[in-house]
Amino acid sequence: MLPMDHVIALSAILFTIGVLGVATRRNLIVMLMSIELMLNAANLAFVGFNRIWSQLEGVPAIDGQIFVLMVIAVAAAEVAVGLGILLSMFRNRDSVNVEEVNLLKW
Amino acid sequence: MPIEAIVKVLFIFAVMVMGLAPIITWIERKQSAVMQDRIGANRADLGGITLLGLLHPAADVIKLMTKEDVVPDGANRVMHLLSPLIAAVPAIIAFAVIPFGGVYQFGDTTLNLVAADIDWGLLYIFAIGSIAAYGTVIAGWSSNNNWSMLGGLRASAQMISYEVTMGLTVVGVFMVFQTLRLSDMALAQDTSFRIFGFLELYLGLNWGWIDWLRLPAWGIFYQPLGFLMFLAAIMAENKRPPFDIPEGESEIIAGYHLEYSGMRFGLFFMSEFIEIIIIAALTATIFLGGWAVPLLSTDAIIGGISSVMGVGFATGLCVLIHFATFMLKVIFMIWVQMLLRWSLPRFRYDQVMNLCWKILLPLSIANIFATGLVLLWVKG
Amino acid sequence: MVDVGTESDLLRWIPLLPLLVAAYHGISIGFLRRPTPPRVAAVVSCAAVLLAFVLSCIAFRDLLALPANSRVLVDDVYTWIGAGIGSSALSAEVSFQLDPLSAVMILIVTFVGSMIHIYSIGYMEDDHRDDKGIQRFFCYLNLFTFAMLVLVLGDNLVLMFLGWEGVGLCSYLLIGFWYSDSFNAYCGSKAFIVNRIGDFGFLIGVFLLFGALSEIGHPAVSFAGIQEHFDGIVEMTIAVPAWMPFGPEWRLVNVIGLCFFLGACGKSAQIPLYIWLPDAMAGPTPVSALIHAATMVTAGVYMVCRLSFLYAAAPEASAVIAWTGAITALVAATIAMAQNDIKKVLAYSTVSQLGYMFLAAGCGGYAAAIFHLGTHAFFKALLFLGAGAVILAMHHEQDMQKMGGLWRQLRLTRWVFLVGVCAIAGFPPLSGFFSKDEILIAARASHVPGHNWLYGIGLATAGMTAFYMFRLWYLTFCGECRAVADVRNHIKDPNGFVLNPLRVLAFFSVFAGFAGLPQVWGDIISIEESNSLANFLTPVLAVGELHAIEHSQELWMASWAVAAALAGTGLAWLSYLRKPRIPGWLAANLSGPYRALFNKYYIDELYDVVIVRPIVALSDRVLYRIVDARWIDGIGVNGTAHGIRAFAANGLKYAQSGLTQSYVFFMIVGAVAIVSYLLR
Amino acid sequence: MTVETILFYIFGSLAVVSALGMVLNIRNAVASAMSLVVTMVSLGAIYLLLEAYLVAAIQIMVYGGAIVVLFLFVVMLLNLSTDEFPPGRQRLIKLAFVIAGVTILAQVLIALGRDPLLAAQPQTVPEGFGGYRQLGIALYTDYVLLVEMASLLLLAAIVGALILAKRKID
Repeated sequence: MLPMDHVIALSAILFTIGVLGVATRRNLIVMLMSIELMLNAANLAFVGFNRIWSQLEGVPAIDGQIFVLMVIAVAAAEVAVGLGILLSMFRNRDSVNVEEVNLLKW
Repeated sequence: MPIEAIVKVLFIFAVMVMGLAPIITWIERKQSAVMQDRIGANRADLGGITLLGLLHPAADVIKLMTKEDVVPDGANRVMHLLSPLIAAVPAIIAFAVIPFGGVYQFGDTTLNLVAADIDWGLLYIFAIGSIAAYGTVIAGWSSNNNWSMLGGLRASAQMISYEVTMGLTVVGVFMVFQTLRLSDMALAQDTSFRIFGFLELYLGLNWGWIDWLRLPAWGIFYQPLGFLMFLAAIMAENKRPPFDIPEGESEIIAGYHLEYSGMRFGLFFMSEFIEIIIIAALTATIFLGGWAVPLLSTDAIIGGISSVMGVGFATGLCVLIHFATFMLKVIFMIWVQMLLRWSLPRFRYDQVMNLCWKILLPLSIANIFATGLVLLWVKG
Repeated sequence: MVDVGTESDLLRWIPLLPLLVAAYHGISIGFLRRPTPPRVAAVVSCAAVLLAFVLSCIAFRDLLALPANSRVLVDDVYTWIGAGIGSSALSAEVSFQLDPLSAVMILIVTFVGSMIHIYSIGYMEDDHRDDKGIQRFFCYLNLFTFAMLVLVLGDNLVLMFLGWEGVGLCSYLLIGFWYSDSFNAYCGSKAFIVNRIGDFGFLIGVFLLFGALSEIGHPAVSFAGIQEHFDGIVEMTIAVPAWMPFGPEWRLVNVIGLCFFLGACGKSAQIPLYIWLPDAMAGPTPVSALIHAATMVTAGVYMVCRLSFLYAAAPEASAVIAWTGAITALVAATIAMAQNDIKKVLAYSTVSQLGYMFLAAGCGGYAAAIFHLGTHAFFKALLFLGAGAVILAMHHEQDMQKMGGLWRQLRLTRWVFLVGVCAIAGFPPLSGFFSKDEILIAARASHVPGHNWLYGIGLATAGMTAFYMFRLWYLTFCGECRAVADVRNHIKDPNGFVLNPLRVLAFFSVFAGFAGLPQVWGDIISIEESNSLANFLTPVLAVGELHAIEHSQELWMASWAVAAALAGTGLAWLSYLRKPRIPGWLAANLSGPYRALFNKYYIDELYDVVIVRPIVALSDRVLYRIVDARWIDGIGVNGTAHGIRAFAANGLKYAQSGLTQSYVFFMIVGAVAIVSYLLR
Repeated sequence: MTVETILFYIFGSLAVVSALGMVLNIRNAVASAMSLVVTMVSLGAIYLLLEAYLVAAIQIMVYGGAIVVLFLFVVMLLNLSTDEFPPGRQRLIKLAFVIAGVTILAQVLIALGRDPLLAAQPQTVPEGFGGYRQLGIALYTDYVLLVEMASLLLLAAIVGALILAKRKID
């Protein structure tokens, strides 16, 4: 029997790492990876809470896992589009440094 | 019961990995020789004894073991050393869910010939197989060699594509057998169905011979199209000819394992052969009835023998028979793969991709829909 | 719920058929832009209405099959509006109810309606003002039929209001049918706006009634429900400022009744809201016949009779109704005497006849009102259609000064027209005689203050009616033809589509009266229960208590009415046939009264000065130029936009640094803030 | 301290370490991707420990088998062995980031410490908690709309990725 609070704590830690990755890395690919990491942390929290509340007032609940599946689908879509953007950006700028993509400003 | 598990694991290693895989190398050589009208491997001898060249695998092992293990300049050392393991390990642990036999009762102890009889066995195999992709990709990237890089790229593209298709092609089988547990699939195929049963079902004719014309209830008879597509997809997943574009000797020398030598190359080599066995075992289990003897159900066997001798002996014999049947089927599937590998030329890259995305994928989806319709029609 | 009556799925089809056809027309000319051939479209519409008539007959038969005290057919289709819970729950069903009252109404509506549809085929034939005109016309006609049927069949006030608005809309559309002429469009909008005033009253009435009923815990909009719980609100009063007459407390039922009557005034063209009806003559003549004579304008009367239980409990409101009706009848009749436009004359006579009906209703003679409604529907439709025939023959010339002497050419029209004139003038034994007689008796017998005066006004109006109708007939058909030559040479009876409905309507104008033969005459020719209409209607109509009037007196009153009619006729004969100089002489010497009559007492001008101009000025100068343009647009809309633009341009834009990670940073800061708030 | 718990701590620490490796490794994108794979797989293992079998399998198949391979594919396609960006001028900003992130983390952890619900854990999960049957039935009955939306989203993503990645639309 796992210590659930530690599971949630783990997801929090992973999420924070992902946030820091998005925030500090300038390599667009790694930023995307960090976003994936955040999504995974959320998934872990989903499953953990679903496990905790799997017998909420007696009814077996699996909604958390359903949401995990949905999140995974969304993540797949997001990666496909994100990498497509990244490719075209690399084609135009010959770099994946986000700081070089700053035309859209005042 | 860890003991039982350990026994099973050891058995798998002994028979499947250490035993069968080397033999397959020999089989391949012999078959290619036969198909090319040569004599084939027969030179390695031990004091004049060649055993039809059966000593060659041993010689190979010795050679690979004793070769120098080269890591090219500028390569990413860790990855370079790691990737053969990433390639080989998944192939081996995939055996965990393959049922070598059914579930048998010896008195009050039950014998289940599956290492890990998990409910989602097929998913497990897919997951493992998807991990196996990294071996080649990383190998291709970490070798710091353009040919390897190209090989890795090709491998990654090909394996991603064919994973999707491979998953979709067997959905029809899930729908037929209503399970993902491989042992259940095999058990479900341990019966037979009447070829012309529909005459009685839908036309109400009950002629005597209808009961006698039977087929084993194998997946291949329920899902012929699924069988072909699955075979194609999973062979492409294995990157052997005719799908060996990641290696593609004539184009990119040896592809992703260009920079490997010694036992690391041997690991790639072995992983391919182990995957052949996995493919054979998987197709045998899903489509060819696994350990089931055609038209002869377990109860029939045990009953028949136990009428002569004791039940315990009968069951033991049944275990052997089933295991033999399973291995026969596996060998047969291995032979089929060899046949294909030596008959067909290598596809072009775009052809492989077209086959995956433009033929197999739509066909498998159509297959799913057709299966669903038929199931609705039959089961109401 | 009181006894809901017998289920019958037939009813819903009666309104639905015309609606479907109307929808078909609308789609084919509106969306598909592929008009059906005019003849086909016309035939389809007529078929729909005729079928509706047949269904009505069947439903009527089913109704008669039921025992007399429970003659109700209901058809509950679906819940239209469901709102609120408990003691204020509003549940407006789309459900139709056929009781004797609505049965009479739908018979009249569908029958006269189908006659007029057929007539329209012939009348609109030569209308080439636009290509899809005919189909548009029939689309509106069917839509009107649908709305009218919903109005009379609906079993609750909300559904009735739907039909009420629907007929208003169709009347607007049809008055302005030839919209290319801006005057017609103006008349249409005038009718619509004046009707809106009435509808306002109607709505207030509905709200008051519903509010009162939900106060006693029985929210209901269906007539049955209202009638069931009505006793609970009879005694209610509402406080009004002390300076108002009859203050400081008014009986609620009176207020409600007056509100509804305001609605009736608008729809049925009573003082003070009658001014739209004469202008409504701008529409095609069949429209004037169907909407502005036979059916729609009687909706108010129908509504008052439908709520008769309410008015029976509100004597003051009834008195107001009676007096309004009487005065309207008199005023309209006087105006009608001086008009020269043939349709204007008929229009004012319609107003005056409607006044009659309200007089009857106000006096508690609801059956008489409905009776007159029916007969009036027949002969007024007949008169309008005859006028239409004349107009056709005269090539769309409506001025009676340019007619005359049509006796020789219009060989059929002259007779049917004469029948109509006699019927409205009230010569026995034509239908108008009996119904008008009933009304006069009701006025005489009622308890309304000054009921004898009412009777006198009614009698005088009867005389005037005879006068102006015969004036019209003489001017049109007798004497010398005053038309220009080329018109004069091709005057002839129109085609069969026009004539056959006239024949049918003439027949009914003659004999419809016997449906409600007063018991007096019944006794004379020894028929038991001769007044079948009144007996038929008794279960649904309340009866105001009346003086007993013995039969001899009734006969005397009848003869007085006939005498008045004869006098009017004689006067008309004298002044327009015998001595045609008299009218001119009168107009010259009593020019003041004459011009007043001729110009309809300058009512329109009065309204224009008193109401229209101030409102227009207010809306234009204040509401539009200041409130809308300056405040709402200037400050509200553009001000916001400018402000935000300035703010964004000078401050906000720097937030968009173009550096992805600064955005991320702000996101994180926001997340931290939110999380720390949640976990505080 | 059961076996499961021990395994959980092993895989959890593995996930954390590899995640940190992914974020902090500024020399080598492929290494980042590989450490991401390790995170994914160890998360899959943790799902197994949580008895969410289907989710675990899907996790490994999709993330491990498809998404990260895609990352690798792109990295190798662009041949970004290392990213030598000019040294960032925002040391302070990064510091702020770290502070902010750690603040969130601290807050969440504190909240966890406070939460009584997490202490009360069901010792057993209902029948077929993570099985594919229940999830599949739920997906195609209660959540069918969700599934349709997801499929539409994926279709849109396919088209979008195609448009973006093609050099010129022909």
